[in-house]
Amino acid sequence: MNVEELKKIIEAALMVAEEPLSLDRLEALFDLGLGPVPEREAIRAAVESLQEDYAGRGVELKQVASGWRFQARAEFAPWINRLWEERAPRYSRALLETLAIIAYRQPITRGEIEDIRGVSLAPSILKTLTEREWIRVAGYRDVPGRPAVYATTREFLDYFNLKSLSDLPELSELRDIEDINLDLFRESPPAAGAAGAANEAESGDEAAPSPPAEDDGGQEGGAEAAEAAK
Amino acid sequence: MNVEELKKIIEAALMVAEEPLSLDRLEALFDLGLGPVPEREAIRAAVESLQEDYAGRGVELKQVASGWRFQARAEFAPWINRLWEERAPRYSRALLETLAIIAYRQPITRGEIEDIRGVSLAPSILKTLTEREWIRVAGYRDVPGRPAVYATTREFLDYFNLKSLSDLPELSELRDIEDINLDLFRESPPAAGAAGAANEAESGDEAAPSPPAEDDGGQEGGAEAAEAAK
Amino acid sequence: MNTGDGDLVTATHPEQEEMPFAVVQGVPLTELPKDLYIPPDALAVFLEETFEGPLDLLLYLIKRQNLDILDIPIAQITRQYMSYIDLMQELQLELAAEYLVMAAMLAEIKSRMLLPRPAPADEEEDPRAELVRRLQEYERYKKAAEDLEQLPRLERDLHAVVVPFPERHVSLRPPAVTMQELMAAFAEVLARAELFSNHRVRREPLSVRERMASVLERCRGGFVEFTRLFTVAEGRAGVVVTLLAILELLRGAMIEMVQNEPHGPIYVKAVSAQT
Repeated sequence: MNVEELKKIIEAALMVAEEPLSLDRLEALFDLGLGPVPEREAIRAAVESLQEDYAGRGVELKQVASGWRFQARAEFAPWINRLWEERAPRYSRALLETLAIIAYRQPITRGEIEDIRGVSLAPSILKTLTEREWIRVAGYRDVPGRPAVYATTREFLDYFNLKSLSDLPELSELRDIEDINLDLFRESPPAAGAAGAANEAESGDEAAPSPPAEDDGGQEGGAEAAEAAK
Repeated sequence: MNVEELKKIIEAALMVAEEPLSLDRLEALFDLGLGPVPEREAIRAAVESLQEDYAGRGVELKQVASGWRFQARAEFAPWINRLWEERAPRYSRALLETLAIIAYRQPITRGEIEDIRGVSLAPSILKTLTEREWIRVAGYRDVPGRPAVYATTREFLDYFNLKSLSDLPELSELRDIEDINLDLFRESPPAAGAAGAANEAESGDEAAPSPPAEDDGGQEGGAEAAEAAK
Repeated sequence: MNTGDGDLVTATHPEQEEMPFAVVQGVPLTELPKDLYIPPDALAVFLEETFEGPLDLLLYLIKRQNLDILDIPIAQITRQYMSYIDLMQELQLELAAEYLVMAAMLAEIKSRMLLPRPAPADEEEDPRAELVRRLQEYERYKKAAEDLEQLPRLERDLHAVVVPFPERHVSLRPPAVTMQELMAAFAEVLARAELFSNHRVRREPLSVRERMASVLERCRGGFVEFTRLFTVAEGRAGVVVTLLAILELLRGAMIEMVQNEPHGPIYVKAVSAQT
């Protein structure tokens, strides 16, 4: 089988398949007992060559967690979505927050999710996430009650167009309250400006020590103390 | 919207739609209220241009009664259909025993197999083993009824990765296995082989059809017909 | 120039004057916040749907005033928080218990901060530390959820290509078998037949069995000269094995032998179904 033929079969298979195909599954297609199976590298090369072929077209060949899939480009969604009467499902903030916490903190128990969000979790949320196959029970924690721990699935990554968890947007940094070097009980705390601190949070830097030049701390400290005294 | 963009949107829509799209439906996609809707002729030209683009590829753009649709080329059926291949249920213990008896005691008649196993043999077993090309009728015994005698094939050796029958484990090894593992096997028969089985299925399927040099086909065919007729 | 965080003298900070939530020091909040002046029914929906819990509400209060989360003016925030709680109760919204727990926590922090100042060397932790940690922790996942919402995803932004395949059919792949399974099966047969205990059946060298099969195969097509069944290159042992195989086949009536004249060539032929 020559390279062109190999490419065509892979192209057809990827387009026909209802789910992304891994290199393993592509390789298995050729295991017909009719002759030598193509090298894995040849299959990989064919996939990559296809990816280039489709670079400027209406659909693209994308690698997600469970393999490769052809998909219509996101930029054409406004037109494509007119094919369907129904709108894509929308998800509540509560559901998305829960999903995000599981994605970044897995494996995690329901109680830990509730601790982070500060509210109890409606049972329907974990149910919906499980039914969508975005999360699954990954095990049980060996503490009293043996609570289930949840983790995300490959389907979750596939759905959000991701190859692995490390492709998730970066989580913002936590800053330590000590970092602002503010002693609650000191007369003149070095002032770390609110705006500056916010910027630092954006860039994820360690909060820098406050500039020594700024010297309006005294007044602030006083105000703070006055407020605290109320 | 330029011609290229129009083509890409139509390409994406045809690729993701669940059914063929007519020119009417394609036209409706552009009715977003964001600008002029492309001329019908422009849409038709885009479709025809796409059809040419895909002339030599793994999928083709075809016009059917209700419109246009992409479909994978029929010539790739042998590969594509493996996407949906289902694994047949595991072989029965009776079948494996029969195969083992034939392997170690060949050439052997059906009656002799039944004597050893102490039960009569379901006809489907020899049929399945023959269809799998692991056994064949090697000849006939010149006793009343002229029963067929069975032997294993080269495909059998290939599948089990044996160079010749003398590579079969010795019966003395079998006794050890019996002593040590028999109970184990009884408890969970496939457990020992489960992982290995998958591996062998991979390599085993490369078993080539019998070399054409073996030209006893005519007689064998006749013999099998005779066997089947009984 | 930066404004000091945690400063309650709001009048000195221009950006805080723009904030609808600016609270003048010492004046208790008795009115509804200005930016919430909307019909009560709509307000109910707004409150229910806007805040995902007490942490979310606190974050909202902090962000509205551009305050640094690390240095929140606890008395001010507590007051504002309580005004929301009152409002929600007034509107008879079903208030999750967590909101009240948070109110208690804020009050507790506030009271700790009123305690007399310890000695400067004292390394006492800021009473707000735990709250700040929780707020930040929640905030980062709130942000992560927003990022997640922005990711292109199937159904909404992306659509998987699925083209039909007219020749589609489902085939069955035969099951795999391992040598271990085969041997286990045979071991069971042997055990059942009590072959080992009685020694009724002599175990034969496999090579004879194998040779039987190959001899049988070679003489299927018709008569083969006896001597041609032997391969001299195999040496004495090979020849003996072949002979044993032929004898065994003869005994089993699977081959027939003919000799047309004394001392003439012997021909061997497999017994076939026909004749």
